[in-house]
Amino acid sequence: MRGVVSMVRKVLVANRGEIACRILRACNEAGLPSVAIYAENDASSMFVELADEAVLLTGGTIGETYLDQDQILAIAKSTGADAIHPGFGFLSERADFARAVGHAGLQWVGPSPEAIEQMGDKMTARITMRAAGVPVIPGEEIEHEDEADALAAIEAASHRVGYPMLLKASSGGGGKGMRAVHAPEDLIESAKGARREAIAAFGDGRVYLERLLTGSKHVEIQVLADRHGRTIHLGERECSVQRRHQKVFEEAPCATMTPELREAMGQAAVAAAEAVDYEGAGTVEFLLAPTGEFFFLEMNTRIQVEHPVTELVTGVDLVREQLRIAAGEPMSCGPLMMRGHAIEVRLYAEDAANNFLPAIGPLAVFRPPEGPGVRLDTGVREGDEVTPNYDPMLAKLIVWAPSRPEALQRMRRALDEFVVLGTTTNIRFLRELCDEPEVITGATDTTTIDRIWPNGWQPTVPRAVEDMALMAAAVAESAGLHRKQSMASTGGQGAPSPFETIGRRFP
Amino acid sequence: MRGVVSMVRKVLVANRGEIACRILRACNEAGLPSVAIYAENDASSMFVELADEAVLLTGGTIGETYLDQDQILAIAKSTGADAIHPGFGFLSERADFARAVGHAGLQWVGPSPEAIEQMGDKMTARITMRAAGVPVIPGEEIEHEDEADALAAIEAASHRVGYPMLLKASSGGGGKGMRAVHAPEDLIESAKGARREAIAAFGDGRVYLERLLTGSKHVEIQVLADRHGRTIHLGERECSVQRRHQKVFEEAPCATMTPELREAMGQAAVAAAEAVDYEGAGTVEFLLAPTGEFFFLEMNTRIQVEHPVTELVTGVDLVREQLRIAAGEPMSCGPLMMRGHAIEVRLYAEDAANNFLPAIGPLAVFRPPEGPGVRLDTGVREGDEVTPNYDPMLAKLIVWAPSRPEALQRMRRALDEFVVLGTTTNIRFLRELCDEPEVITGATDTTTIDRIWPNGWQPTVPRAVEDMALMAAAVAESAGLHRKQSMASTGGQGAPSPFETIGRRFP
Amino acid sequence: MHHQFRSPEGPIEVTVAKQGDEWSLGGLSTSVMADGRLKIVSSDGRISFGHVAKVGDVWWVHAEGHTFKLERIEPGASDTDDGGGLTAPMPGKVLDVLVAAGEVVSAGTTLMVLEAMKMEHRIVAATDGVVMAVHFAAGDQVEQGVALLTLDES
Amino acid sequence: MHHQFRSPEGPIEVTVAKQGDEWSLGGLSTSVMADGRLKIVSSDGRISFGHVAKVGDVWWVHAEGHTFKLERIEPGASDTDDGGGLTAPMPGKVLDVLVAAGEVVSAGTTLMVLEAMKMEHRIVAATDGVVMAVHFAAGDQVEQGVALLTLDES
Repeated sequence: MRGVVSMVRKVLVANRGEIACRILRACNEAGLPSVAIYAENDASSMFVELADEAVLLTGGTIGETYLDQDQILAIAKSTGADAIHPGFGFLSERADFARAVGHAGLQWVGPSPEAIEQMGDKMTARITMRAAGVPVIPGEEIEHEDEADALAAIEAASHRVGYPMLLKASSGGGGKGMRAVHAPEDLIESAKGARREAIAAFGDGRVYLERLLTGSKHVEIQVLADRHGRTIHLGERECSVQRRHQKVFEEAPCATMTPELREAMGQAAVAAAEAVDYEGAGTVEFLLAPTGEFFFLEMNTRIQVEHPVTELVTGVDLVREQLRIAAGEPMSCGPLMMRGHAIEVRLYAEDAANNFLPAIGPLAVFRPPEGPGVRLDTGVREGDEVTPNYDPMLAKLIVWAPSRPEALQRMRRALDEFVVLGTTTNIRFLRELCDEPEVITGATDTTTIDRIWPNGWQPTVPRAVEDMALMAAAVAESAGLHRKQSMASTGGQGAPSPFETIGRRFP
Repeated sequence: MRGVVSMVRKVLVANRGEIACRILRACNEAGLPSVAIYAENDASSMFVELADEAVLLTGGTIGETYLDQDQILAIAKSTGADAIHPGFGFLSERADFARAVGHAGLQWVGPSPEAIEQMGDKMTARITMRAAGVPVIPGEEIEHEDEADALAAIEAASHRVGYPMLLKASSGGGGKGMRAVHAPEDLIESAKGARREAIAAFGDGRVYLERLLTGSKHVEIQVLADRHGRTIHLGERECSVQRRHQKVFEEAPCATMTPELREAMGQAAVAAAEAVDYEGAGTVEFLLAPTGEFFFLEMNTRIQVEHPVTELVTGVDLVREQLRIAAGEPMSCGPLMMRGHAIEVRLYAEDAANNFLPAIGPLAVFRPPEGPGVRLDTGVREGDEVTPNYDPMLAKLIVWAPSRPEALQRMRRALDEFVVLGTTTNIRFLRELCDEPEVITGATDTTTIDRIWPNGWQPTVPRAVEDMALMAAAVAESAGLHRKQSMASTGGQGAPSPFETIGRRFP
Repeated sequence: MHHQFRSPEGPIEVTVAKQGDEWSLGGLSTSVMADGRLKIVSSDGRISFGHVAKVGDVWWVHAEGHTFKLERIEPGASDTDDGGGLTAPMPGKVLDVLVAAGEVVSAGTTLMVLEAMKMEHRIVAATDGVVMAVHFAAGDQVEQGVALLTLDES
Repeated sequence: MHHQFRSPEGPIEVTVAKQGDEWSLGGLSTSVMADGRLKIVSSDGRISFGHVAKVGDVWWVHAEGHTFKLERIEPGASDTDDGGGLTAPMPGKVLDVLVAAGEVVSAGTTLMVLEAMKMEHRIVAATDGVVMAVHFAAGDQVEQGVALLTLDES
């Protein structure tokens, strides 16, 4: 046990959208009163309604609202909240905020500021992991801040690491400050570029070298640690299928996993968490090479977008456990008991046929699929407006079934039934993904999407369905369905005219 | 293996409403084309849309439509369906129909006609079970058809069975032809009454005597048996909470179950199934006495309304397994692996405050709850009309959570969020049930509802909420929301005026 | 605005006041949301969301997990903003016409009697005025919302 | 009825015929359901359900797991059943009025030009006729659906 048991009596959720809804519902079920904070443009968002109290943030930009630490702490104080759940994104991996929360006498739902810092700096994390016996990708850290010193050190290290290699920013994330280098003649140019990007994005030009492991899977281990000395893993998720470094298709278990490998990766993840005295829910990301070797990539010190697939196969309610752990209680879950197969796809408001460009518009129709084994985590409803203000993720569609083929089949049915009109989404892209041989066999790796659609994805539309659609539009126009719709939509007061948003695109 | 493996290529679902939706979705996910049959008054029902083909039944009454064996077999023939799934209710326990299906060269999704017959006649079932070593409630079967002989035999048997006792019709079910007898002087009168009711309802006056076991739980075991020699049980469901002999609150596992008792009851259920050479999904119902003794009640030779709670705790898709087994495949499930706790409540269109009188009306608003761990099995949508033609069950709301208290809390939240306007439902009754001490501790038995509300249930409404409702109505009227709604509702074509149904009641 | 609803304990009168987009009643204030739901704020700042739907004369209301059926007692045309148009509150049959065009009537005068759902409904003048036109005769079937008579307010 | 939609390969013309409650096009027949969805029956008897929503000029259609955006090419007031009423297809500003009351025009004549969403929309006479009234002048803002001109069909 680490110190006294804290109690949590009221939780402020410092986030918005789907994950705020997820956390607020968990608070409700845990019997904890909740406080939502919201920006002006979120006044009619669903998460605001799910909270027991909701407080308007002053300010127009994200920096002035969801990232304004002082304002959020002041609201926690004025509402009497004694814990802050940061969700993911926004302030969730900001050690300074976690520290400020503690200084204000509030409970942070997550690990210590020190753990966030140790994992947030990628070079520190690599060194810490190596010391803890966790395998890291062969490579070298370059601590030099000075450009000339750094470039010389990179050149020297490159001979030991070998080609192809990756240059990565120590403060990086999401692909920023990252370069793949395939030949010595490109090294210095790439190193300069990576450093330039890293300095611009993070104010920190330090980079490190990693051998580039091609054909690898992205496999991550969910961990949970409480203050009662227990750190466990909850098996893996595979999230290899990514577009532009963003996960779109996630599953548990990994199709090629063996019990022995799971145990080894699980033990490594637990060692990683224990090395930083971790508390709460976290994810240790690994690259799993075709050889069966695995290497530490990074640790996400927060709840993850794809946590539901783990919940469905393990039966553990991760957000509920986060709340328990933050309150100083022991986690409630027993021995790991994985069952069946779960798949999550991320529904984005984006044009998959046009380089995944974000889209905006009204959700004139938003009709999720139904039936057993289907879970939808969302923060939107029919009638809402998709705006360029925030991340374009509309929902996470998650299915569970006893086996992987059945789960994939259930996902196909669910995607076919999902109707979203008024805003372009990636639903059809996800649906066609389910029919790709690599996805069917589970032989996916991080380059899958680029390999299947090297020139970008285009939908395959049967002529007969196209005819149906044309007829539907012609009949709808002839029957005056738009006039009936607009009557219905004026039923509410102040509903914005859907017209204003047609065809506009973000960015 | 029993004989050759049959193949199933197309399934006719001989049912309607929520269970038809459940089965049609399972067919879709199994890659099996499906055929729905529907009566005229079901033309716009949801299940009709979920089928690949839908055929209109001629005829006005239930007997002329969903119970018309010849017509259903003719539709199977004309559509090329080679299997018939009967769901529950309707023809699902009609041995003559199962036999006719076989004679027509079609596959019946369920056990053999002989198994249905052996379990359908309750006296035969008792005798068969006793022979198989399955404990039955102490009592005696009276085979006499003649009134005088029967009454004499009942009188003689009553001394051996002892008071209090139950008289039950051998062909009975659902409380018909059943009498509780507490003293010898009431015996003959009750026996005459039970026989009269049984003759009227089933054309068969045979009754049997059972000792009345007060304070018992209704606990049933789900079994599955395939043609490859495997018969397994999937643990228990407790369905003690009943109103007027109808289950309203069902859960798995039973709160007071022990692993040893589960194993003993499971083995008894497997023995019961094997005694009649059972195939497919079935349920063996037991009374579980406070002493820990359990007694066979009856076997339901079909899928059961409350099957989802077993699906959620065991991870087995029962309807999918039914289809596999009917196709001659081995069942796909591995060893029993129960996890967490599931609760189902049955949402009825009924006035719980008025002796559970069925209600009808439009589903002007039908907004089910959302969030993780919530499953809704339904056959209706907003805008549908609840009519007196069929069973008033609107939906089954099922929740799963890692523990029983968490499941109960999730059910409370889900019921609070469930909005149904335009038709009276039992939602509030179910919600208040969740707060009853017996339900919270799991100390429920079959008399729980009658004991808690001996004079019938009445809602407890806080004054502040009543004020809100009055204000809401006044504001809605003042703001003219009804005019806006009626514009919206005339948006569709041929939508019936909701007015016609106001205040009418069925029967 | 003033409304009457039927309750098991007899009619309840409710008067709500409007200021801007907000209605108030005692410590409660309510606004109508874009999707037709009502946002109800209690005096302690607690927010509830009410769902409403009108079926016939009955307002169905869902609030805080409770569902209510509140039958509105139709005041004829009183308190409506329709001016002199007196409209049928529901589909039904005209049982009796008690006035003729040109007649001077005072507020509260019963002008017409309708039958619907086996109940009688009186159409009552909301103001003093002159009957300009009578659009239906006894025995006529009328649809919900049609103008029954035209009254020129004096 | 005849409609034009924009497609990547150029405009597509679609003409649907109506008999009773049913529309037909080639082997497809379609009816409008009570909830606003479309029931589409193929020549082989297969039934699909289409969801539709119009946002601005664009019909969004979902059928068989595919979603389509079909921008309708506005034919002015042609083919409408509104009689002589020529209405604004969307909110916008009147850029130009090309006719005056009393003027005789023939089918196809551009009567007015609107600007909305930085695009110009021409209001075209569907039939020969006489302009009875012009309700807006250049520079006026108009709401969607308001009558712009009245045309007496000849």
